[in-house]
Amino acid sequence: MNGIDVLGPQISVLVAAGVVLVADALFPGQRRLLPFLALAGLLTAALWTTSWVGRGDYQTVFDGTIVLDRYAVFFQYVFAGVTATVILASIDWVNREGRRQSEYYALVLTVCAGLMLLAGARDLITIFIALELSSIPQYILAGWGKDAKSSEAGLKYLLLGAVASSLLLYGMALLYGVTGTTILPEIAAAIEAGGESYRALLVVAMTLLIAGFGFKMAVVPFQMWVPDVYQGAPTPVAAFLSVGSKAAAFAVAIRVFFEALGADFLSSDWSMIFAVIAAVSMTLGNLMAIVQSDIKRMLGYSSVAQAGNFLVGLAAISVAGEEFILGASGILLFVAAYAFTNLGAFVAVIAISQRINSDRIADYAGMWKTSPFLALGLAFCLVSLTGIPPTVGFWAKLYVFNAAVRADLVWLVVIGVLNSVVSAYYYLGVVRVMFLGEPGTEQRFRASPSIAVALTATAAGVLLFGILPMPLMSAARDAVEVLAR
Amino acid sequence: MLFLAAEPSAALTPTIDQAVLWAIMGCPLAAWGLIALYLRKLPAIAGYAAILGIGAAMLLSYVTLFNVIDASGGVAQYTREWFTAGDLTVPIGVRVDGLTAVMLVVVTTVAFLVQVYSTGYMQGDPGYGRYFAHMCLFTTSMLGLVLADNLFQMFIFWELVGLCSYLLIGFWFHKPSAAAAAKKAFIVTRIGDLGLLAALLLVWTRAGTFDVTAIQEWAASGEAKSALVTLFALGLFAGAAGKSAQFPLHVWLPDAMEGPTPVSALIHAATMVAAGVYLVARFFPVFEASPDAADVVAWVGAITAILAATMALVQTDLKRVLAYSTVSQLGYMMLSLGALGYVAAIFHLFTHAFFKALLFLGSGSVNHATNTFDMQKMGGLRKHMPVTYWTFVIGSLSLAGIFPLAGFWSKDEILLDAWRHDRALWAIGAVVAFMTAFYMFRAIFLTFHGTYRGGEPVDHHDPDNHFHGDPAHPHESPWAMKAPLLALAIPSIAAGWFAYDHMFKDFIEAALPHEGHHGSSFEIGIAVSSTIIALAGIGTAYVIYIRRWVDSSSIRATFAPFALVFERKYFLDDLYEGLFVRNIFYRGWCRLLETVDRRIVDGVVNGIGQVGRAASSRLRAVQVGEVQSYGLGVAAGVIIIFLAVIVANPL
Amino acid sequence: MELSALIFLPAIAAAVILLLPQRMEQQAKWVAFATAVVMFALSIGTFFRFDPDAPGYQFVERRSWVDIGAFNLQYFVGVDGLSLPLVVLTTCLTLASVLVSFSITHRPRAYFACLLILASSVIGVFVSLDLMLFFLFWELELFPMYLLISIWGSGRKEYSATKFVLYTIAGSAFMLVGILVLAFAARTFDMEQLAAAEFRDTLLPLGWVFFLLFVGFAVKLPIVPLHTWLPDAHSDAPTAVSVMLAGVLLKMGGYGIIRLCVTLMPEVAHDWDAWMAGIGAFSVLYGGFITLRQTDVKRLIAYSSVSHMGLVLLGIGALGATGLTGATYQMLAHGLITGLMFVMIGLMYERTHTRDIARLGGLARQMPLIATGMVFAGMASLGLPALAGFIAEVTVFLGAFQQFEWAVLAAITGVVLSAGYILWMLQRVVFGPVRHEWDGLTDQRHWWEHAVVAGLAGLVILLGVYPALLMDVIEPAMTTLAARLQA
Amino acid sequence: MTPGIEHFLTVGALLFCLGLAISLSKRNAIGVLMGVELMLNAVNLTLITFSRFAASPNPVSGHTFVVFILTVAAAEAAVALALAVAVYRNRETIDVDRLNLLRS
Amino acid sequence: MEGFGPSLAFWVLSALTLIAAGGVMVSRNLLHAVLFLILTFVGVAGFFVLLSADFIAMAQVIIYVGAIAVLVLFAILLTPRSGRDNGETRWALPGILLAVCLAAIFLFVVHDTAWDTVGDAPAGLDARALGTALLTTWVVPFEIASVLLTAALVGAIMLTRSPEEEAEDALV
Repeated sequence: MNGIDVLGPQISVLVAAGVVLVADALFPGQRRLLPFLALAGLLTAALWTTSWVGRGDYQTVFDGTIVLDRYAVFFQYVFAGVTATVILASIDWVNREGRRQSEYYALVLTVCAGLMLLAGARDLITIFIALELSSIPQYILAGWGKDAKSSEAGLKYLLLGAVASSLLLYGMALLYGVTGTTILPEIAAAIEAGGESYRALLVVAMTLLIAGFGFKMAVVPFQMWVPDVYQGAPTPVAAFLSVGSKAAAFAVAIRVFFEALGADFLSSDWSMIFAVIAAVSMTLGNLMAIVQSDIKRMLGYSSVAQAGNFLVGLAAISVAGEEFILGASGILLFVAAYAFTNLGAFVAVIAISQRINSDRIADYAGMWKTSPFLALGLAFCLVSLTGIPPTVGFWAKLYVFNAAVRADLVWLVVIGVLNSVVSAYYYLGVVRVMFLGEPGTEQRFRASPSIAVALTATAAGVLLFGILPMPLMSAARDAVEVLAR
Repeated sequence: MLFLAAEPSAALTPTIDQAVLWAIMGCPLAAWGLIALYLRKLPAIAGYAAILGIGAAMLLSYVTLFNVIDASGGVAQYTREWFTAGDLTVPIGVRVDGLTAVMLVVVTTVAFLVQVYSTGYMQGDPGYGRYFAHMCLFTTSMLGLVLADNLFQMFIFWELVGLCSYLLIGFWFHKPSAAAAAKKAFIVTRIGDLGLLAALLLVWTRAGTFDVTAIQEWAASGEAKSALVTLFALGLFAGAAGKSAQFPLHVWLPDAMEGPTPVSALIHAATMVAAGVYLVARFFPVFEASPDAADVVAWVGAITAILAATMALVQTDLKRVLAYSTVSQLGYMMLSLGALGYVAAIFHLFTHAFFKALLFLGSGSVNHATNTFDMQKMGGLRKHMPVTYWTFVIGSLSLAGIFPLAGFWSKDEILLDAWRHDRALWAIGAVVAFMTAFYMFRAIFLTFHGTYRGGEPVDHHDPDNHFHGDPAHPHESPWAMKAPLLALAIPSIAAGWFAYDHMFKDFIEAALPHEGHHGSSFEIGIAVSSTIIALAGIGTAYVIYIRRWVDSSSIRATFAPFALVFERKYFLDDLYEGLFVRNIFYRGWCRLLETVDRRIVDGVVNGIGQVGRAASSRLRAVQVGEVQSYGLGVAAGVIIIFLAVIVANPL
Repeated sequence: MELSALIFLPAIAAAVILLLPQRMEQQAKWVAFATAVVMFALSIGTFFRFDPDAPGYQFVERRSWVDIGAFNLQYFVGVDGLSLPLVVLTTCLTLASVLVSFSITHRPRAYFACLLILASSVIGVFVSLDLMLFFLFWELELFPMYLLISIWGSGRKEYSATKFVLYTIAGSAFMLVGILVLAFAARTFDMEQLAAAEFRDTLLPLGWVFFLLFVGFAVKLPIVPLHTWLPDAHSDAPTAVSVMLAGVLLKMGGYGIIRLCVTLMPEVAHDWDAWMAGIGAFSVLYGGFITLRQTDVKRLIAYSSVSHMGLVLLGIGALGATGLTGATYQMLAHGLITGLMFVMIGLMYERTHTRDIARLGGLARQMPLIATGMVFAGMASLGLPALAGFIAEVTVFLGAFQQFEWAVLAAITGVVLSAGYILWMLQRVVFGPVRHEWDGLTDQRHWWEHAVVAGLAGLVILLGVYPALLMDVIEPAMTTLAARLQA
Repeated sequence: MTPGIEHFLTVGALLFCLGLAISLSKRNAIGVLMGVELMLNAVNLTLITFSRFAASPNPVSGHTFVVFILTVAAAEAAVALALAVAVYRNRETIDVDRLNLLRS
Repeated sequence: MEGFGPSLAFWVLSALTLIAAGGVMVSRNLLHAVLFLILTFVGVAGFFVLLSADFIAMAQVIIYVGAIAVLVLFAILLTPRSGRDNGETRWALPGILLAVCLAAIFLFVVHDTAWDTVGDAPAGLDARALGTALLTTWVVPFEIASVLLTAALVGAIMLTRSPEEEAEDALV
């Protein structure tokens, strides 16, 4: 199997990005077709990914820097789906904004390619470059809006992101210094061979890696950019940030921490760190979300809290074997669930906010009367975020907590479930406003077709996998089983 | 049943079919169902349906009585399982013996006559149908109570009669006083019922049965500890005291007079209030086995008798005189039971039912003419209402215990038992007998003698008033009312003529597991003395109210403190309702708990929410919007994590 | 199939209702009515085909649902003598709720859909034999309840709805931890296997697990001091929801304690039996005292529910066949009685638009039928013999008296308290002088009103005079359980 | 004294922390960016040191890493400056402590 | 790394680099800071030479000094009215303290670790080896880097377009 085949999805996405740019230049009159070109690229990527499913499940290429396994496949599907949804949700906004559209879609596709590459990266250099490939266009996209808030969000995001990636790099450099290699399994082997004498250095490196990835995951104390950037960035971009880069950070964190830093004397440390960070993230995120009046800020804090839930899984994977499989597949399940749920919520927010020109929760009053479809979709996604059945969020939380119980992290589960109560308060608060408040205007409105498709798809996913979670769970489990070997 | 097999002396068993016994309950129940479902709006038929149903029950009761007499008072019992829950098996069944048969006859007879009376008395009331429905339900419950063969079933009907009492006291629910009285009656009797319920629990847990015979046997056999039996007995008596209005739970009965007068006659004079006496009599061997409990019964009875009698002395309301008299007489019966005068108590219950019902119906008849019960507004009714007058006098003489009327015989037996048991009890009984004679004749003289003082004018603006007629010109009641008065006068005179020693006594005693001398025969000394005492009471009344040798108001003035205490019912109502229930309990304890519930239990929860919001607002201050502070967080995070790892897991 | 039909039929009907076109909005009630009737018939049929003496669960359906390594869930439903009567109760009260909601005109489609989904989830809770399935249905009930209270309620409805949801989620949060720990120890979520499992080396001491589960159920039951959501939820909920809430949702708590806490952890239950009985008795008294102070009719009945549900815990605490049977019977009886009570209050409220006792009075004159119904319900509620509540109360007392004399003696004084508050309420609402304010109001008159009142009252009487009908079904299951407890 | 690996690493660490201090304390966005560039330089220095001194099967990977870091740094700088210009256009300042439209 | 020459070079370069970096920190004028920055870059390039990484040193000079520093200068010039002030924010002190702490940690671990070192520069660290590595093992990152630069370029252009240009877009 050659490299082109392995990287086919990423290449097709990047090609689509190029095609979008060129098509815009060549056929300026056909702009409304651009998003569909982008979607076609994503579809190609997904199909390409599918073509592997039947074939072998574990290939390394480029001297082990990139791996093709079911883990990568899982995330590539997730990223393709997320990007497609974001593109669908962006169409209205991009049309309204009036800026050149091709660049927007091209950048979104570039981010997607970076995320997809991250899923298969198994080498520190590749991880770094893929991370930057997904980050730098995101900085641009966050500042894409014409208003001061958007630029401010972009600049803040970039400056902090640069600091965080510097820390990450320093950690990687130290890791390289101790082990003399950048390839994850080789790092693990080197650490096994005598790394315990370098423990201090390894702990520093590990801490810096946690900081770097933690920034992308948006967990306490690396989360402070989140609400500002979510609020300032264009809403479709915020949606992308909230799901895409978070998922990628977890994808790569599982690989790095389990494959490279899985030695016992390290894993006990990082699993405890993750557990504590998880508890703090959930608690602080939820507490701060309570008083937010801006829905995007609220979703920002809620994403911090949700990242805490992901981390519960990460804290549970320190031991190889069934614990690892449960914890890691829990994260994957959570990633997928969160992708459906949070994207759904954001799609609805995009549609509503554009219509009412406000992000204030109070202005969502009576949405049930003015736009039942959007209100219902948003409410349903919020219920899923709370973790109430029959939604996929319920299963994700359950699965992750189950994994944590098996990893003897009962205290963390207790904190987690109590945090669900707090989260119910503010999620349902939005539902309450939408369903019970009196609308400012009686005029009904409908979502545009693209929004409707995006929302229907995500909500259907939330419901379908809420009732039959099995396919998603087995996919997640299959994906992580290759790592456990 | 088991016991019967072991006791060949009671070989004779009534042959009465159990279908008959069930039918006794079933007839009034059917009438109730019919009225409740279909006849509420057809008053004319409703009354007849009730009469028919209860009449049928009455006939069957007499059949049963004669059947039991044929069997010399043996016991017949038909039991089946009602439901089981684990170890608990609750039976349902009927039991008939001498005691049951007598009670059946009393209940059905009085009930029947009262129904007849009611067709006249309740004429025109908007709740006519409802009235008869409740009455039928009451009769059913009372019969069920009497027929029950086990304590559990007894408890059920015990509560049901309480319900009917509640509904009938509150029959004129639009009167706040009636609604309040109904509630009071229910709650006060329920307090007593707690004791009964506790006794029920106790006996099932310790004796493992509810069956009457088995419990009698259990208590008598001595296999249980005497303290246990005493507890059980006291529990039973607490229930009995509530129902039979014994001190200190007697306060509901006078208020219960808010109900229609026939109700008072049936429920609050003849039957339900006697149920307590019946209950104690039913479990008489238990009290025999526990002298302490028996003493409690005797003394509570005595205290009740005298307290009620003193209060009756000062009433100006005719019905209340009768009510206190009822309480007093019930105390008398309890006294008798406590003094181990089982037969005497039942005998008095039997006679009392007739003459007290007669008196109540008579007072109703008076009310029918005058629109009031206030004796100060009556007087001289003898001329206008001769039938009522004469029957009332018969009832009063019987109550006072004048030879040869019914009351004489039964009261005499009680005094005899008391004399033999404890002279102090006899002395109290004698005083009460004097007072009884006095207040009854005071009532007669005030009501029927002298000149008519005009009655209570009809308030035509009150839509709930259905009085027809003219209080200024009283007239005799219709036949529907007169006939029951006359009918009841017969047993009031003659009920005592059953040859006490040879017939009633053996018959009633056969209901107990062990033969014995529960009660005694006639003794001339007691009889003469009690008659003299009663006559003295009548004479005193005559002297004060007819001859007016002494002015009644000056007597009152002389004994003002006593009179005040009597009139204020020994301040018990004020104590219970005013001080205890209203202030200490309701405004004190409950309010305290409610405050705790709202402020603390709920407050903590709301407080947690507020703390959360407050914490949230504080935390918000951290997020100042300046990118450097966020960077600081990142850097600080790195340092903290590193230090934490090093501290937790040193190098 | 019966049980699955009972779960999914209402869910499907809810979907159908939601899909009704706008112009057929008012027909939603007929769909809901038909569904409720079919459900009721189905459950009755199941009830009579149930063999009480056969061991184990009946009408079992078991198929694998989620099977991922150690995370192994089944769709596993079945009934025994404990759950079947509760299922029948649920369908019965669902029918009642639908009927009393016939006059709803505000967004009827969403309303009836919520109501049916609620019924579906509650039935799911009662028939689930897989812990996860149980938990899923337990959580599922929240959302329709939230909407029902917050949209169609009155007063501080949003506060009450949120409070209800938060309390329940907080309780179920504890429960979830307990479930996961238990399931990990036994390596299964299957209740049958769990019941047979011996728990050694659990992650938490088993006593803590018991406590975690217990807290979850105690919130629902509700047990003092976790009860303060109930008065708020009740007083602001629409009639039908009050009926469902008091009638069946509270029972989920008692059911859970018996099915999970007691059945799965008998040794711990033995350690805590005195506490359960004590707390139960305390709830009875505490609820009774506070009920006496209430001036809002619905709050009054809500607090009385606290008092009555204390009896359930008292019966469970006895850990004997009699006590457990009594507790179950009490749940059923209370469901019907309080359901009827809320129906009556709802009918009254629909006409007078006030629940303030001070403003009411003398209604027996203007609304004799409603008044009769209220008096009946009140009498049933205070435990009048020949009605269902009495049998239940006495059985509980008898079951618990052997071990916990003082708890029972304390609890029976609750009988007087209940007489106090019920009669006080009746005296002020139904009796007393006529208030001309209410002169123009009509009495109960629609067929559905008659049907609900007569039906529920009939059942209350039936269960009061023929307790064997249900006792014979409940008792074998409880005897089996008690035998396990004694072992 | 002969400089060994520790010496080079020390310089790298100090440079890194200086860069961090600058990026945490400077008001001007471009000043912050300079701090970041210093940090990246420190990382580069560290990597090259390791390539030179550490016993490694594949010492060239350190150099490779540095090449990519240089590239990314350039891209990042370009975007950062573009964003700074965009912010300036809206706000007429690039002082980050005055960028506080977004706050709770 | 034996001998006096390299040692001297090390110490001189260290002094130059760190002092220059300190200059970036303390400069009040942004333009002075840029000059110090360039000096630091040059110092680091010197280190690279000292560490036998000639190609990297060259790249450092070209990219950092030639590209990034110039970019920074442009940016400064493009934002005329924002001032040339390179002052500190109110968070400066805690920031510097944290950096000092971090430095302490880094120095501690650097000196605590018993490094397993080689004396001489390992073989195969020349530009050829680097080129081979870039075009075989790390060809994907290499290609991606170009994409990344393109994307950054596109983004930078879009972000800095003037409102007039935007208006033109809208017409098309």
